[in-house]
Amino acid sequence: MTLTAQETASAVIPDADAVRLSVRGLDVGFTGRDGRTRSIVRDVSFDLRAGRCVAIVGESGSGKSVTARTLVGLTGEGAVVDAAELTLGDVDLASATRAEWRGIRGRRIGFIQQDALVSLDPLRRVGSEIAEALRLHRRGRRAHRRRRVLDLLTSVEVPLPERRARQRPGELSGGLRQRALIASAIALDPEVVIADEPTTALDVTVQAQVLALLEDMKAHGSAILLISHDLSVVAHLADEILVMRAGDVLEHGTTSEVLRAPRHPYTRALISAVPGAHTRGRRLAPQQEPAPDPHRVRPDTAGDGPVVQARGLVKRFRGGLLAVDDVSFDVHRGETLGIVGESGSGKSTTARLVLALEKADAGEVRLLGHAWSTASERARRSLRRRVGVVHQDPLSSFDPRWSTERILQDAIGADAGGRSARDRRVRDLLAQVALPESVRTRHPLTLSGGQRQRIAIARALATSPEIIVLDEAVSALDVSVQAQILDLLGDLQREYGLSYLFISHDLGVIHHMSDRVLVMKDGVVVEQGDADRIFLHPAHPYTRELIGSLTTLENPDDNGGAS
Amino acid sequence: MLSAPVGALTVLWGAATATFFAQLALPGDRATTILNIRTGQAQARTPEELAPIIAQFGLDHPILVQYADYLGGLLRGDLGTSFQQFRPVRDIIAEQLGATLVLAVAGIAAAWILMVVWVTLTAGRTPRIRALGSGLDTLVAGLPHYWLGILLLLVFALHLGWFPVIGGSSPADLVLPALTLGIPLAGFMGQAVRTEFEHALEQPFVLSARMRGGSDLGIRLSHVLRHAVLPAITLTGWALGSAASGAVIVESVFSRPGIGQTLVAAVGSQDLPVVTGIVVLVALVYVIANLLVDVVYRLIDPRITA
Amino acid sequence: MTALAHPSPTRTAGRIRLRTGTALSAGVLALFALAALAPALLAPREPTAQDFEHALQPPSRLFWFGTDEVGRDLFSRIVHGTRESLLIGVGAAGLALLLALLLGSLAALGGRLVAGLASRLIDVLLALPLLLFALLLVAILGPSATTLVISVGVSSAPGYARMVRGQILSAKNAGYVEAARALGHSRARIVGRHILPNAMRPLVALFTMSIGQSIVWASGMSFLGLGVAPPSSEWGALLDAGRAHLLQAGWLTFIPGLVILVLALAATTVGRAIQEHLEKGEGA
Amino acid sequence: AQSAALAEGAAPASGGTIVYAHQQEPPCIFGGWIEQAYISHQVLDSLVSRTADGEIVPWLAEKWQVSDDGLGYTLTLKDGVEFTDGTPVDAEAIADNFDYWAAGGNPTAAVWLDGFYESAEAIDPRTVVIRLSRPYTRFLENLSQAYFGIQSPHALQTRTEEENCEAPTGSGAFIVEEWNRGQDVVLVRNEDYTSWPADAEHAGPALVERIDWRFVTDATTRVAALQSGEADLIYDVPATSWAALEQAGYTLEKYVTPGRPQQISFNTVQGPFVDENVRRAFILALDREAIVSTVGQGVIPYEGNGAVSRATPGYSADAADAYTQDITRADRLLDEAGWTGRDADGYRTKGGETLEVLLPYGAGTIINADGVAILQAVQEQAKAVGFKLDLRPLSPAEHFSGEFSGADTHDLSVGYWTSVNAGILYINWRPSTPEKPNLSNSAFYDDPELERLILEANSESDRETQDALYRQAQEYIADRALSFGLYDRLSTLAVSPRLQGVRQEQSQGGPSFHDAHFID
Ligand SMILES: Nc1ncnc2c1ncn2[C@@H]1O[C@H](COP(=O)(O)OP(=O)(O)OP(=O)(O)O)[C@@H](O)[C@H]1O
Ligand SMILES: Nc1ncnc2c1ncn2[C@@H]1O[C@H](COP(=O)(O)OP(=O)(O)OP(=O)(O)O)[C@@H](O)[C@H]1O
Ligand SMILES: [Mg+2]
Ligand SMILES: [Mg+2]
Repeated sequence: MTLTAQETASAVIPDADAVRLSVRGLDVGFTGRDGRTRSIVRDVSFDLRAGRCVAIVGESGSGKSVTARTLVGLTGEGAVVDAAELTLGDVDLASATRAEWRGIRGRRIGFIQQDALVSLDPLRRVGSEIAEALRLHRRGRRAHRRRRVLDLLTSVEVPLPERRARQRPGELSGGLRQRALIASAIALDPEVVIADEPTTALDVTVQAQVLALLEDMKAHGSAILLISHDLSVVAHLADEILVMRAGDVLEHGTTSEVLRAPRHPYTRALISAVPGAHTRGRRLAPQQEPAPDPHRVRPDTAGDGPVVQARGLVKRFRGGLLAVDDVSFDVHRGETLGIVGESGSGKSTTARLVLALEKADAGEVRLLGHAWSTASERARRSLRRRVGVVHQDPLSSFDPRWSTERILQDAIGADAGGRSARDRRVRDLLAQVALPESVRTRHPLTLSGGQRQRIAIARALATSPEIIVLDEAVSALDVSVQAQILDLLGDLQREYGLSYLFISHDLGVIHHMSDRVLVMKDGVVVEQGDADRIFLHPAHPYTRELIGSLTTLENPDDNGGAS
Repeated sequence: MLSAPVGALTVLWGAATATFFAQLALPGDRATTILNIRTGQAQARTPEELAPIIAQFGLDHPILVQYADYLGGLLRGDLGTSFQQFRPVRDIIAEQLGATLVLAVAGIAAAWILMVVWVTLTAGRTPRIRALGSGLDTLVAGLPHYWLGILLLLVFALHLGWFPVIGGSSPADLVLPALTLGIPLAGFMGQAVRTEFEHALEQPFVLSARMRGGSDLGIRLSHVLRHAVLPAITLTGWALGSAASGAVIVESVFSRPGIGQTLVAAVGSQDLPVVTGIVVLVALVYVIANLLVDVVYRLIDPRITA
Repeated sequence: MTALAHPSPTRTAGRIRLRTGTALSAGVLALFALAALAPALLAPREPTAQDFEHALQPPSRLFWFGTDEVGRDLFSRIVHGTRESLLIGVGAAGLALLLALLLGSLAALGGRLVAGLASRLIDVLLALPLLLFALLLVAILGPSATTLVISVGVSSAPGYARMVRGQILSAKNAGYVEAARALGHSRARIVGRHILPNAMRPLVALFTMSIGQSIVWASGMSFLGLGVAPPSSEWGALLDAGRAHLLQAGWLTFIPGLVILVLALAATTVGRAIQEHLEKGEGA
Repeated sequence: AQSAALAEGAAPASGGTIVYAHQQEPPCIFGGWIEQAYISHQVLDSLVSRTADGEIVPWLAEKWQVSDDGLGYTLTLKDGVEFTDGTPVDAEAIADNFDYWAAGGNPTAAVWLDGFYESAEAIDPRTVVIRLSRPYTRFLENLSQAYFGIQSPHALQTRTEEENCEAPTGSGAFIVEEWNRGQDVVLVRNEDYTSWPADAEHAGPALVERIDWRFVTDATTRVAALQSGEADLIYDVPATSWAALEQAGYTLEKYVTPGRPQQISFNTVQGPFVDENVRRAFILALDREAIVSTVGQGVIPYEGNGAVSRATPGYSADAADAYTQDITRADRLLDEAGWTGRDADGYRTKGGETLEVLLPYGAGTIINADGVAILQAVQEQAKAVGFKLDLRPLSPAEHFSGEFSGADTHDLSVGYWTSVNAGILYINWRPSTPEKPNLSNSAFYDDPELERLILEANSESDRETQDALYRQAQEYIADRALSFGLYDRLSTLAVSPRLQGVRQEQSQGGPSFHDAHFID
């Protein structure tokens, strides 16, 4: 982090380790429509100290964000908050008035929200979003504010800050947006910074940069509360870790204690569920036996040859953007081909070309030995059921009018026999992706991102395909569920010889799943080969950079240099 | 879709042509109507009586020739001469369209003010207030213009004497007509904007603005409103484009001049050049209004392109 | 322990209120339906029966809504006018939507030429003043309920058509359409099961809203002397007929206006409820 | 002659602007429609003026002489009168105007001249001779209508049609200053006015400086404008507001227009009304007086006479009283005519055909809201004896197209025609012949006997005999049940007490502002 002289001066920590924010016995509940209060978070206690970082980890829905929002008085409508102590320096937050809260938010506590990509007003310029905190707290005149905005953007390492400040969030990449959001949260040098999932949905390279940024802030005396469901992310930054599940703090200790010697079985499961090089060929979840799929027969492996054969694929979009440039690969029966690459590198486009949902400008795809990309849609239709797909954005891939059940039934189609057979099949599919029966009648819109993704997987499995194209199929899942799904996919592959085209930006997942890996950058395949070869001995400089920025759990001691 | 000048021209040509030929379907003979209007009688006429009128306006030419003449005139910017007023149609429209546009703009402004205040105050509040807010939207959207206008007139002009009953062209005279036009429009816009407003209120960037220390009202006005107004802009374009039809009753109640009245009279008297001319100009207003809407759209939401 | 009291407005009250609002609206609609089907059940008198002795009576216990200049009972007239008014409202709204569907679907789903022509046609129709259409139609067909239905319906169609086109276009590009294609479903099945039903969804609320609007429009036509022929007691015509007596017998104008408002409000409320239900529940 | 009418006593205050709220806006100021007559009366002088008691007095014509055969009218013009464009109002100008009207310059004037007028000739600058082809005793009365307003021939010839339409040049008390279409016509005083009519109350130019002749279509708005003081007087006072305004101190003026009243005529050549008894039965079914007095609230006069109104010289009360409600007789007549069956709704039938008759009417053009109420009451009463009367409102386009005026398009037609005397009978009842069609004969009743009566009356120089002949014609029409009256057409004004001296001009009832002035 490049700092101006003035900031460097203020960054000399006056009293390191001083408690900035203190939480004791925090309980949060929500009063529902029925008037009953549901407890969400119970008995959370921690201290945020200057120059220190406390991390909260835990699965989705465990109450991490609720806890964080409570610290700025924005728990939500109908919230009931109870705490033995809730103080920010000398201020008792429990009795703060609306106006006092407004004075605290942004100025004393900076908050980086979970949904980073949509947390900046898409219609306003990035510069004015960042300046808003200054304006609200009456810091300086317009010209001064503008200068300050540029300083801030520079400090969060946004290149070309002048230009970025004039752009709107939509014109910025995810990583830049995340950094702009951080800039707006720290505009007033808050003594406490809360970062809720600051790296989810970011490429590994960008993720590493954001973590470095937080590290720098910590080094300059901010007290940081970091929230993540990803242990490998917090491993580098946190001094203390709270592990939460379903609103309870299961474990609370220093980072090395928690990671090295987890006391609670849940923590242990969490650690072991993180996929990576060391998990290859292993089941991630400790539990159950592989579930055989009774609706499937093992395809005869006779007539072996690549199930997918892509040759010289080129796709150019309007405006001349070359999204896919001369991509060729084969996927063999029973094999997983992983595709990695930063956002926009052409992974999804490649997948869509393979699926013939997009017409290639050049090149050809053959599928299961048949002409595919050159055939008519009518001819393709009969083959389509043998190819499954999990779309990157599952929500929009569901008809919003349809319930989960109807979506699955529609996919199962007529070939599953009568009504009761279809019902049974739906239930089995839901069980396979570890979804409760109750989601059957729900609409995807009302489900969580992870649940939606699992329904998308269930739908892809519904036609008993031989090939499945999975585009970021597990990105919205927290590690424990992700582990189950990855295990399921592995089981099916071993049992029935399925082939996967597996797209992910998560190198750990790719390494865990893939037999072979394709590395893409700007539409071009920069490297292609055996997974271990690529990960252990990357040949191309880009691949090396990619793998270099990978944060793993294996070296938890190597956390930021502040302390 | 109308951004291309070709599209705009097609629309103008289409409107002119449709209007020209649709009028052929009007009952009776045009010359007879012209003569009857001049006498205030309604009866059939003898050929001798009609001859001068037919000769005067060339009504005996084949219809396609008349159409070609009309289009030719249109290309030269000549909208023809009124059969009844003997004046160039351009003058007639220039006079009346201005009055209608002033009223429409004032009405739209009133609608915006009312709508913004009402939606900002009531959207996304407690269920009771929300129900009140959207209930009132629906209610006023269904107010017949005549009904509302006469009510305002009786209360505010006759009984309270705050405004004139029969106004001229001063700004105060515009208040009641503008409200009559604006209140139902505000209800319409409110219905559409409210949904968007409540949707936008739930977006993460709103929470993020709160986390910077923004006040509720400040956030509603500076962040949320902008996300919610697009449908109202569309409606504004529509209201501007349909001012000729929409304002006619208001103009009648408050005895203001206007293009709607002129159109009604011209259709009644089969004054073909006036009718067609009005339609062409109204279509032009519509086209321009749409272009403006597109521009404003892009100003408000720069993500929208072409 | 300190307690942080967050403002927690209970939703319960509002929910119930909202439901009572919907129920009330549904009740009102049912009453209107009854009036349309069996007016004699509700109306105490014949709608055209004159009673010169009781001309221009204000609302009273005997004449709930008062009487007009020839002593006809306004309440009975309103009840008997329900059928025609609803016919105009529902008919015009239905016609508008039907035309809009046709034009909109052609413009969104048709081939290059058809779609282009349909889109242009929509634009031209939109640019034509509604009033002109109404005036011409009445001049050609003569004033009647049918004329009103056609003129109001056709003139509001292009606006809706544009909406339908937009809806279909966005549904066409939706992810679920692609997902259905990936499942190997046929084009007809995709259009029928996904594109059209999804594009139609917002039209329910639109339909109910335009019922009220159509009646209001029809009353405007009566104002211009283009309404239905007497002695019909279509509400718009009643509203207009009352005008002559506004200063001395205001009820003749204000009560029909209120009735129109109540119908518009009830229809819209019920329409919204249906819409919400569709949005949540299984699509019909 | 005019000096006699000069106001004695203090001269009334001079100046100010009268705001007059009128109902309808005409396309041009001068023309053949009554709305045009109202306003052109302020701007154009006529040759003669008609007083309240029906006397014809000098205006632009100082005196006149009728030849013994009744065919030559020698008019002597006032000296030194000029049009506002400076050209003299001389005999040549008058002759030019006659030719202009007859050629269609004013179609209504042309109808009045039709069949009588032969030529106009200037003898010397102040003397013009009008020659008729047959005697027309009340010829000069007709000339008092504003359709016969005298315009500057110079202006007619040299200015564009548009200019003559917007601001005709006459010699009248006011000049058109400005026409804000859709809103008002501003009239400004003619400071050099010298040609006031003999019945004017004062000599000299008009007393007020300006008239703001506003067009306020909505009756409620008009009344509200008067009550709020924004208008000084309003035209066409709704019957329901009459009593309230009178009580509040406004002066209410009512002029019953002579000529054809608001009447219904039967189609005597097609449909059920070919049968005279069916026509009679229809009239007998109605209690017209009760209907009109209920709807008209005592303001609108009932008129039983279908030919001319009570304000017309030579009016026949007998013709008016020819029919009073007699349902028994109506039923009997219908039974006799063979309409004995009844259909499901109770309407009479004959040979399976329902007794259904169509009455189209110009909604908002000739039939106002009160008129529609009256027609609906007629409909209801006709139903009682078994007539299914269909009312068909006509949009202005339909109405003026004349499409519903043919014999095969309707059974009944309703309408009025203002006039100053019973000469209207000739226009309405002259038989239609192939050579000389009369499309104004709405009963299609071509009867040479009736024509003879009317023509004889028109030419009769003795008033008594003439009136008797006119009465005979009316009774002839009533006897044959060709047409029956409903109510008299009114021109009404409500005037603020501040404003005095507004007269209703006595040929058509419009306001005359020459003598109008404000009092403090
Ligand atoms: N405003 C609210 N009203 C009612 N319940 C809420 C509200 N906000 C959150 N919850 C519930 O509180 C629980 C915890 O939610 P929270 O957002 O804190 O989870 P999380 O640990 O941040 O999960 P994730 O990793 O998915 O972000 C969830 O069950 C959620 O449904
Ligand atoms: N329909 C389209 N029209 C125009 N450009 C497109 C379209 N689809 C994708 N692109 C562009 O093509 C490039 C590759 O997109 P693609 O979706 O394949 O990337 P990706 O590798 O899947 O990225 P991510 O990890 O963000 O999903 C991007 O720059 C994208 O903006
Ligand atoms: Mg969270
Ligand atoms: Mg992608």
